[in-house]
Amino acid sequence: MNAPTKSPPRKSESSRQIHPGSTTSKWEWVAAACGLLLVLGTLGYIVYYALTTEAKIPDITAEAIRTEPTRGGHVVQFRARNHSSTTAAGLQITGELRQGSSVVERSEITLDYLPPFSEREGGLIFQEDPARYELRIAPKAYREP
Amino acid sequence: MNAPTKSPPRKSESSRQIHPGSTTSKWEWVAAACGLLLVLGTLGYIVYYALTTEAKIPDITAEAIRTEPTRGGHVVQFRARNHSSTTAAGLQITGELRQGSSVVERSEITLDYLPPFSEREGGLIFQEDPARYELRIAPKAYREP
Amino acid sequence: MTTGAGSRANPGRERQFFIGLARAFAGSLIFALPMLMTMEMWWIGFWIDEWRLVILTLVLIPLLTVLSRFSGFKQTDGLVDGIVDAFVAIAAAAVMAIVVLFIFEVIRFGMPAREIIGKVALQTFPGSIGAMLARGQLSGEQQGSQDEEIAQDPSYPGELFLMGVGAIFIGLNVAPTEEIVLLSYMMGPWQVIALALLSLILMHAFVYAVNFPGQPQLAEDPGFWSLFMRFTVVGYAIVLLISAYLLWTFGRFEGADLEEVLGASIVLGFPGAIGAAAARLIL
Amino acid sequence: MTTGAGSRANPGRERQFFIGLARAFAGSLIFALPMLMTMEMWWIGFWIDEWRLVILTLVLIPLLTVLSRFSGFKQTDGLVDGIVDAFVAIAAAAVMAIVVLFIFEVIRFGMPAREIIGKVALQTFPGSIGAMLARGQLSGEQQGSQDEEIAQDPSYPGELFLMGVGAIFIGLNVAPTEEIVLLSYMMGPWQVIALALLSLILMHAFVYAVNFPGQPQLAEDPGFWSLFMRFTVVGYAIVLLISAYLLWTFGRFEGADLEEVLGASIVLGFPGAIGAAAARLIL
Repeated sequence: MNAPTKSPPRKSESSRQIHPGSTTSKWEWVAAACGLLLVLGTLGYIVYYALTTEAKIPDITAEAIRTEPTRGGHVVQFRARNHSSTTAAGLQITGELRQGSSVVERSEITLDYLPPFSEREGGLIFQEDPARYELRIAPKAYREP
Repeated sequence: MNAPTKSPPRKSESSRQIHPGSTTSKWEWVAAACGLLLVLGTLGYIVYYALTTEAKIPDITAEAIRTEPTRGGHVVQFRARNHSSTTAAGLQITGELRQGSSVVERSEITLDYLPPFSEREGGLIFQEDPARYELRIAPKAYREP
Repeated sequence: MTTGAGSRANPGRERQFFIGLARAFAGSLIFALPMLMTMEMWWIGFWIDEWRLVILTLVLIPLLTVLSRFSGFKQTDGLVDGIVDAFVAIAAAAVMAIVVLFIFEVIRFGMPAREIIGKVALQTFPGSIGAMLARGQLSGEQQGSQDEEIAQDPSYPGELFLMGVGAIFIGLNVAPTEEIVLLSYMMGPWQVIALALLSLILMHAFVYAVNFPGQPQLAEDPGFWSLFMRFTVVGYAIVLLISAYLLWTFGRFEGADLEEVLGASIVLGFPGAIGAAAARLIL
Repeated sequence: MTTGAGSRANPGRERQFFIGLARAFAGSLIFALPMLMTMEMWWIGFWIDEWRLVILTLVLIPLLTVLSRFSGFKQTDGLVDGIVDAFVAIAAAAVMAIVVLFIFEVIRFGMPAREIIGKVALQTFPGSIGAMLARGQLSGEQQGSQDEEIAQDPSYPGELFLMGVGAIFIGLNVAPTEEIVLLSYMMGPWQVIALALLSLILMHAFVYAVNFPGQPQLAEDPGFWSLFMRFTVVGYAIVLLISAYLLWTFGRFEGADLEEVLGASIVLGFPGAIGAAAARLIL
């Protein structure tokens, strides 16, 4: 790319200057096209998202995915999922082992953030065997980020 | 301080050097005036604020703004407001569903900061329908930042 | 004792090397210090996915080797020289990270090896880039700047590479912090788009500034669109890809949907774009 | 359009000023970006004690005025020029902080004025230092570095002032973060002493490096003790005082005893010492 068309005065002015026209190789334009596609795609999706989803009240569910006995107690792994386009920060998830209307054991955890349409996992640990009781896992509270 | 000892070669070397004294342009004075106004405004307001408001015990209220049923339970959105000039950090907000003197369901959330005269929003999630009970939302505790 | 710079005497060369090594330590300390004092970096050190740490370390070696061409201790000619330079930088950065983290009691005797290695390996990445840059920057003071610029004037891929290094460097500083995800949650989609546009405008302003250093008259410029497409847009695309890679490495995308991935990448891309654009000015 | 440099035509001067203003914006953005993305800086903005914020703002003006002598847009001769430069830098930094914080939704319509003003005023401090430095640094590329060095070669109080600016600058970056107090609690007293000694050693290494830039031969050096006492020890004392002042400003000393004050100052003094020493290299 040692442009022969480069005019002498400019050469001395700035060694950094990029030579116009003939010196731009094909590959530079290919790179430019890829970059343009990526940037436009990103912006386009965000615009599409902004137009199609409306911020509402967070709609959060939590469900147990498996239970395993360990030395420290019975670990119940759960997955919390946000079905809305609003972020819940400081999300409290509570698990209860119930027998009829009385609560045998309770456990609680805070998830820092549950972003829109995302899921996060965690675990609740009970000393009692969850298999012998009714297990309820539910989101309890959140704040705006 | 237009140093007479300045050697001639240096003068020609750098086109950047601006002649002292008269050279501060009109626009520079305009920009500087903006800066001065900003500084004076800031200082003035902050001093006025410091003199007229006295730091007292935080005076915080919390109120429900709307309730909506979701898959994970009934979400009660609330707004906490600080009516004092003291920041509350780690502010605990509790919501209770009551029937007479007995608490049917409780939910709690911590707000990181509630700055002076500001408001923050959050949500409490109940499995029971809040419409069927008496809903009480109240600040419970805070610490100094 | 007054052996000239051109002399090939052994003591002179060794002294040069030790001065270079001291500069490497200083550079890795200056550049890695903000990260050494970031709690998230300590924590990520032990919970980072092992394979992602391996990939990060493997990425580091070619990165440093190429970087040594632009700002290494000497005008690196061969590939071997570049690789040697890269490993010297890694060694300096690792020693520095171990010493500082040990004094900070972030690593201690009796900790599991996995935890110590994870913490040190993570800090070695920015530290070794800093070591490599410092050896070039600090040693460059002697030579006339005009002379040096001609010697190092990078080609188009070279320019893009330098922009990438700038983005990686600044990105590493902020990618592990909670603020990136917090900001992407706080900001609505329109703010995210505004931030992307601001990043593009600022990048272009820097690109423009580099191409016309200090010249008010703009005769014979290569054209707005040519500069904008070839440098600003491509550079910003690289910045976004690097941001997404860093966030993925630090496990910020677990269970995330596309909007979250793009939003966090744009937020991290803001400092990344400034870093990329500034890298062309500084390097 | 090809008015010579020596010409006193108005358009040239104004164009020069606008280029300088653009540089000031760029500099304030680059230097303040880490702080714009630090949550503690947002929070401190609303709970900082009003009088400490007033003191911080009052300290900024003389600081910038003196700094403009070393690295302002032009070789500032008069006091008035310096003050004008200082307020231009403040205006640029404030505008930049408002734009970025607004896009980040850290400031919003409807927030109490106290909260907005506190957040912006806090960010203006590092931003305006960055604006002032950038106008010097970025514009300095044209001139031969040798020439510039002669023009700006600072006196002994000037050197100490530059070290102080470096310490303030780096200190502002890390002082508001939780890591400083966390580290001072994590570290035992012996580690704190080791950190203070390491800071002194590193500072001295930098001081030494500045006095002999790239020169292997050490003939006619001013003597170890002279350098050590006049620059390293005095410099470190300044760093510790600045660290304590910043921590006090950010309310880190409420209800603290002397050991905690000293420990946190030494921890913050570590990056501060690196910043002070590096400032002499860079500025």
